[in-house]
Amino acid sequence: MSVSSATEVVDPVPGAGAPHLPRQPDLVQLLTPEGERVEHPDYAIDLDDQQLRELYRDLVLVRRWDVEATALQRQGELGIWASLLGQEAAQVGAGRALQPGDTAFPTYREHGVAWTRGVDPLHVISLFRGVDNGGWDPVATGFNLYTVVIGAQCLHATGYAMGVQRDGSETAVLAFLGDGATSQGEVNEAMIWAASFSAPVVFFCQNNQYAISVPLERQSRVPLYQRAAGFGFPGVRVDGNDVLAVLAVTRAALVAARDGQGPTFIEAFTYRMGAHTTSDDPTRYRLASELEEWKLRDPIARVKAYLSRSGTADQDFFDAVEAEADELAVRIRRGTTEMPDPPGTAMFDQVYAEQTPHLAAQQAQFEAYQASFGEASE
Amino acid sequence: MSVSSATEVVDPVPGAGAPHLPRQPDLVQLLTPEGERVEHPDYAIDLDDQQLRELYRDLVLVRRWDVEATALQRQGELGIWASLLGQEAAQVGAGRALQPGDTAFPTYREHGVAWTRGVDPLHVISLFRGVDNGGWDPVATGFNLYTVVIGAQCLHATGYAMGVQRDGSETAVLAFLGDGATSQGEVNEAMIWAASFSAPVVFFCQNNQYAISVPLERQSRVPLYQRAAGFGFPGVRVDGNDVLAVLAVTRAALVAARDGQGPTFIEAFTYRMGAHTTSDDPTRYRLASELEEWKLRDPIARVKAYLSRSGTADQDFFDAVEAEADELAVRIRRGTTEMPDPPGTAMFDQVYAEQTPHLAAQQAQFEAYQASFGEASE
Amino acid sequence: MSTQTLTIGKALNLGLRRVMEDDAKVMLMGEDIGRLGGVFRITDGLQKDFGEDRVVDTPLAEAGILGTAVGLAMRGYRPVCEIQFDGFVFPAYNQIVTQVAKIHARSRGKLAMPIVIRIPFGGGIGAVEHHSESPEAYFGHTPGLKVVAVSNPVDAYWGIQQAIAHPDPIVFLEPKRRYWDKAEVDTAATPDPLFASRVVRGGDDVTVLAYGPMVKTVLQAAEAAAEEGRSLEVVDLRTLSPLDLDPVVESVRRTGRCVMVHEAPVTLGLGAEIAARITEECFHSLEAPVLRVGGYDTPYPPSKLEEEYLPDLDRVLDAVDRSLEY
Amino acid sequence: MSTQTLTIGKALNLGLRRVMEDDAKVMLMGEDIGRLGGVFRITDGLQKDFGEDRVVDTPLAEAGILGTAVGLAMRGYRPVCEIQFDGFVFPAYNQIVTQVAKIHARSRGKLAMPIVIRIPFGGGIGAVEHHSESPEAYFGHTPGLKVVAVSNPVDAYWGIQQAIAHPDPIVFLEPKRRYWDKAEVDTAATPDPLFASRVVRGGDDVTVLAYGPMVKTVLQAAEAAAEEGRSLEVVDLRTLSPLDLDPVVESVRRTGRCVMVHEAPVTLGLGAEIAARITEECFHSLEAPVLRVGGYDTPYPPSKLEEEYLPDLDRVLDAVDRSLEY
Ligand SMILES: Cc1ncc(C[n+]2csc(CCOP(=O)(O)OP(=O)(O)O)c2C)c(N)n1
Ligand SMILES: Cc1ncc(C[n+]2csc(CCOP(=O)(O)OP(=O)(O)O)c2C)c(N)n1
Ligand SMILES: [Mg+2]
Ligand SMILES: [Mg+2]
Repeated sequence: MSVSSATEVVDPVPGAGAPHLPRQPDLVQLLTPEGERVEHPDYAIDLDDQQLRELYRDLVLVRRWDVEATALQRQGELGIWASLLGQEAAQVGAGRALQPGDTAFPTYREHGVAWTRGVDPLHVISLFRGVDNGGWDPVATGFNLYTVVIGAQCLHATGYAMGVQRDGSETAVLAFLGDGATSQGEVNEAMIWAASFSAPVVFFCQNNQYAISVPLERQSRVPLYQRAAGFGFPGVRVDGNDVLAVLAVTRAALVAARDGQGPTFIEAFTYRMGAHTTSDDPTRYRLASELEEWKLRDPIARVKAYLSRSGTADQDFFDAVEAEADELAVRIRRGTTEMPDPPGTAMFDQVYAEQTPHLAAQQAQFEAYQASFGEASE
Repeated sequence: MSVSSATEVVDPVPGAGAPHLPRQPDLVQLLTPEGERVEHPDYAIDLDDQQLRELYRDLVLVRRWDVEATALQRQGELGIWASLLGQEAAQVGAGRALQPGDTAFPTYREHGVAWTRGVDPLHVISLFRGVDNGGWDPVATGFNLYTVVIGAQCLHATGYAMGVQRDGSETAVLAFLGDGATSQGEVNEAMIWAASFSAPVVFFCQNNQYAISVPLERQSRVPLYQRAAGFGFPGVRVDGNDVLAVLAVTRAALVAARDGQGPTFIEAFTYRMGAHTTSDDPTRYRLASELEEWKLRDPIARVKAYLSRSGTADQDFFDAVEAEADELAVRIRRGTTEMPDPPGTAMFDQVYAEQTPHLAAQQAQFEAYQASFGEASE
Repeated sequence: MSTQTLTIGKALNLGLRRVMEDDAKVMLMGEDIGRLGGVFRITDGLQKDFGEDRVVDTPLAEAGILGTAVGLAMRGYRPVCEIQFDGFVFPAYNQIVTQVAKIHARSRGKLAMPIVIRIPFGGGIGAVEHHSESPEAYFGHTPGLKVVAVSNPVDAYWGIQQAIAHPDPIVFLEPKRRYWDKAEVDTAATPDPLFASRVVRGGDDVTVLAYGPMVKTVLQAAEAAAEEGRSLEVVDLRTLSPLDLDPVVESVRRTGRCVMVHEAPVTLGLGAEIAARITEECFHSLEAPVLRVGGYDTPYPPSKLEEEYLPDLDRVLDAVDRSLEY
Repeated sequence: MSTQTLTIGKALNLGLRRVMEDDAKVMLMGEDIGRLGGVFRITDGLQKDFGEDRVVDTPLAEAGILGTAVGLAMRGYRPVCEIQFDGFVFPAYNQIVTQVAKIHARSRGKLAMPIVIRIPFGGGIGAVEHHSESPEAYFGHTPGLKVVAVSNPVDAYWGIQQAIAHPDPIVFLEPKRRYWDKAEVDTAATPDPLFASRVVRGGDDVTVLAYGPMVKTVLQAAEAAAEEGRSLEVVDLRTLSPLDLDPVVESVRRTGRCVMVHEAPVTLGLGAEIAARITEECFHSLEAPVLRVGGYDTPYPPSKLEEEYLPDLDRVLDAVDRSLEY
């Protein structure tokens, strides 16, 4: 299995003014939108029934979490929520390709990856509730905290991979980014560094077609996976709504990275079926028909169809997953509404590993000031 | 004539871990190091004798200027000097490809381009003497001021080209950068923007093999011209020591830009024969033998050989150019040593187009303070 | 009648529209400012009316926005750059500090840089990390830039037009949590100058200074203080670089006391400069040191803590009390 | 004997060597720091002895240097990043301000950021644009960072080791024009703490504060003043964030007068914060306002003007005189 992109000379990309660009190859796909299993010359995958059912379960539970969080935001329980709706397969596929010792560097939308790393959904929700900046342990989970500044985590992932390399560890690093992020200078620097140091990092770009309202065409006039070739490493485009293909392609790239073959860029071609965040109104910039089209490529429906048709799972299984999802939703709802506010001192106590006298004094003033209200009202 | 890079599937670049990278095509060359005129399938050039002689004259005068400036620095007349030694053909070829309405955005080393734009050498020297940040008029000359912060000018050039586009002007923009600069995020952003807006800008990269002491391999493991394909526009590699090839390739790219075909990336393969600047000691990081090899590809010697052999120029011509160079050197020397220091108020008076009361007050204080010494010593 | 009730957001939108009608060289650039009209809708409808060449949805790269704006300015355009949120201006920092701020000086005046950098700034909207920053001191410490902050719809309407017409680069700070505050705006009036502070409430006991979102907070504090018989003079600084301290000096010489309020971390915030200058200019009149109320010297906290982080009416009054106790 | 005469540059080089010997997790990263040994030769010989994996010549990208350093720190390394010149730190500004400074807080202490950012800073070497900047206030205003500036070989030798051993991110400012200044360094001594200011000359009339390159200038001024019968107390601040003002407060309460000197533009420079804090803490002792001597509020000028731009002995004495005239 090789991680590579064949480049052939074809007609110019319309309007690009570049006569000889590599052809956009077909997406790597292993499961069609209709749920039909297909083969790809470069990417095989061999999962047993149990593994297939677990992928389905991941997809469903992650979507339910997302739906619940969106509802909680609507009800004022969260400040904002960044929905992964439609990107479940990209995230679960990528996340399940990781080995325990690997490390992932997410953006702010990788709840599905968080799930595969065993991060408690409530630890993600606490960020969007404004309690903290993410409650999970990035070291124990191998899942870095969310990074809100677009693209900054790509350099962190690359540096971390340089450390992995120096440690002689046979693990790999998976950096997440969006299509919009590919325009940031820092993201391009990350690719340059990864290439120069042949760092064991895989760049996993969820091309969900939009950066908030801005369509992909503003970020690049050629398919994004082609960017990598310019930096001297392979790029590959995968159907991001096909969990099997994503798993296979990401696995291959991670294997190559662990094996000392350096970075790969994966473009997971997908679609953000919801709003950018709960603050966004996508009707201002995209047509309903587009969404309808993508619904036909739903990442969960096709797995369900395949599981049913192939007899890998029956209705009892689907019902059980549904029930589990209901429980998860309840747990998330209860956990959210019962989540305590942080104490005011939380502002001060972890700014530094070694607190400064100045900040300690400020904290003392703050506490005295807060206490003065207590006294006043007593 | 097309500005393009053929991409073929070949063996991997050694150590790159990328099995299918486009082949590094031969350099575009029209004049061999031995001074033999050769043809290239994509790039023709047709210059009359007069034009050929003028190119030679440019090369010689620019080198003499550079040698003189280096000497002036050694004698303490300049703070520092960034020598173009060895890069004369890349700069003269690129500069002479420009049309009068075009605009160039240099780094800090493009004295040869400055020359072609009619910039007075003393206006460049005043920067290195510490009198100002470049004394020429960037608007009148179509030659922007030098930019010291690596790569920052590439975005300026792209923005300027977007303006050209909006003005409906059929002119083009030429952005200069070094091999090291290709690693800067901002440079990559410039290419992304240029592609997205199909801006009439040509990126002219002098790959002189080093960024101070750091060899190209640290910036990229594939040839730099390939970077462009990742952004969706053509890249081409030209023999940067061949003034004819540089002129032909740059012309073609500028024609394409003026013609609405968007950006091109040109990698001029050359060598910095001197130190990075007069503060640098290249013996710490490169072997003398490397320099010797490149001396055989000297950009001036090959033109002279061609002119002689083809009978385009005779000894009288060469002598006349030599005499002109001597005169230029004298003018530069005299102009430098006689260059007046700026008045102290020059710090204040152009910080803003509309001076602030605060800074005006500071200036007044400064003047009063300075005057107090005058009084004291009177 | 030329008077309408406008929010700050709408006032900015109208101001932008007006200046775009008047000057074909004005261009807007930023992320999502086109079809979406910006995440705060400040540019709503402008792309539709002025076209994609003048209202440019950019790639997602702030250095790119500012760097290409520099080139456009060199070509004679007047770019107005929107930074989506305060916390995302830093990728553009190199272009702002080493290029935008210096090019006029570098070229000895041959190249003008009439660039406006619009930044919705400050906290109080319950946002996640990087959406509530107050980066004004970084710009105030940078020679070559000018910095203004608006606090109300009238200044928003006129200020954006004045800033765009101005020949120097201006960081234009918009108090995002006040975008929805309303006031009457007379669009036919003669505006106050852009680079002038303004006494917004007269008083005798303590001079309290603020800008942007804190002006409202301080006015509320002044109201509350009045009920307790304390008379605060409130100055809206409006221009942060250059500072316009004449009205402040006049005021402090009268009151003998000064409190400076901003959201930014107190250390090396605008309050530091104000304290230094006011102390120098009013040394013999001061009955108390200039006191500063600001954000704590911590990263902006998660939103559940922002009420405690941000200066509020009580903290302003507390500082006023402390000043009066000297 | 453990005492040697060292320049600041060589002291840094030895300090780096010592800490690299002691801690295999220490890595140096920067442009030209390997074979060349850095443009100021601070890392001379270290790549040869510690290898390319620990002394990394990076691609030419400052955001890349800091951003990968963050990842390396997360992996347990202690990256020491060299920024070649002060003026080139700005491409890394986003990583420094939004990531390096915040990650400890963001992770509630689960991720340490023991990164040292070495910056040769300040002017006086006759360089071209962007090679003479004093960006310390930008970092001092950023919660989560610590900032120190060394002024002499002893502090250079120990300070760099202490900074690398420290668990928080530190901007480590090296006075580039003093790199060649020499002093005796006892490499077996017990160093002073990193985050402490130091009285470097006792005196009674005026307290004069400085850091980095200006310490020498101020000491020369004190010498000159002494000849005219004026006794200046000189404090080397050493730590700029957090500030250590206790010795300053003690001193100013005694002298009643304070002058702060730095190269950075005076507006919103460190002097502003010092003035605000000292005035607050010494209000009743001050006989004159804290006076500031700094760079003018202009871009750093072409080198032919830097002598006039930079504070020198005369300007310090002028401020001392003005302080005494109050
Ligand atoms: C440096 C920076 N600039 C701007 C923003 C505001 N912003 C948040 S998400 C976003 C769009 C991101 O698009 P993409 O990378 O495609 O990821 P997606 O949200 O689609 O997953 C923008 C502009 C930001 N967070 N960081
Ligand atoms: C942002 C930035 N970082 C570092 C430097 C210091 N510096 C000056 S020239 C240079 C190397 C540039 O190499 P390259 O781009 O190949 O251009 P060349 O000097 O070879 O012409 C460096 C690192 C700088 N000027 N700007
Ligand atoms: Mg997207
Ligand atoms: Mg080079």
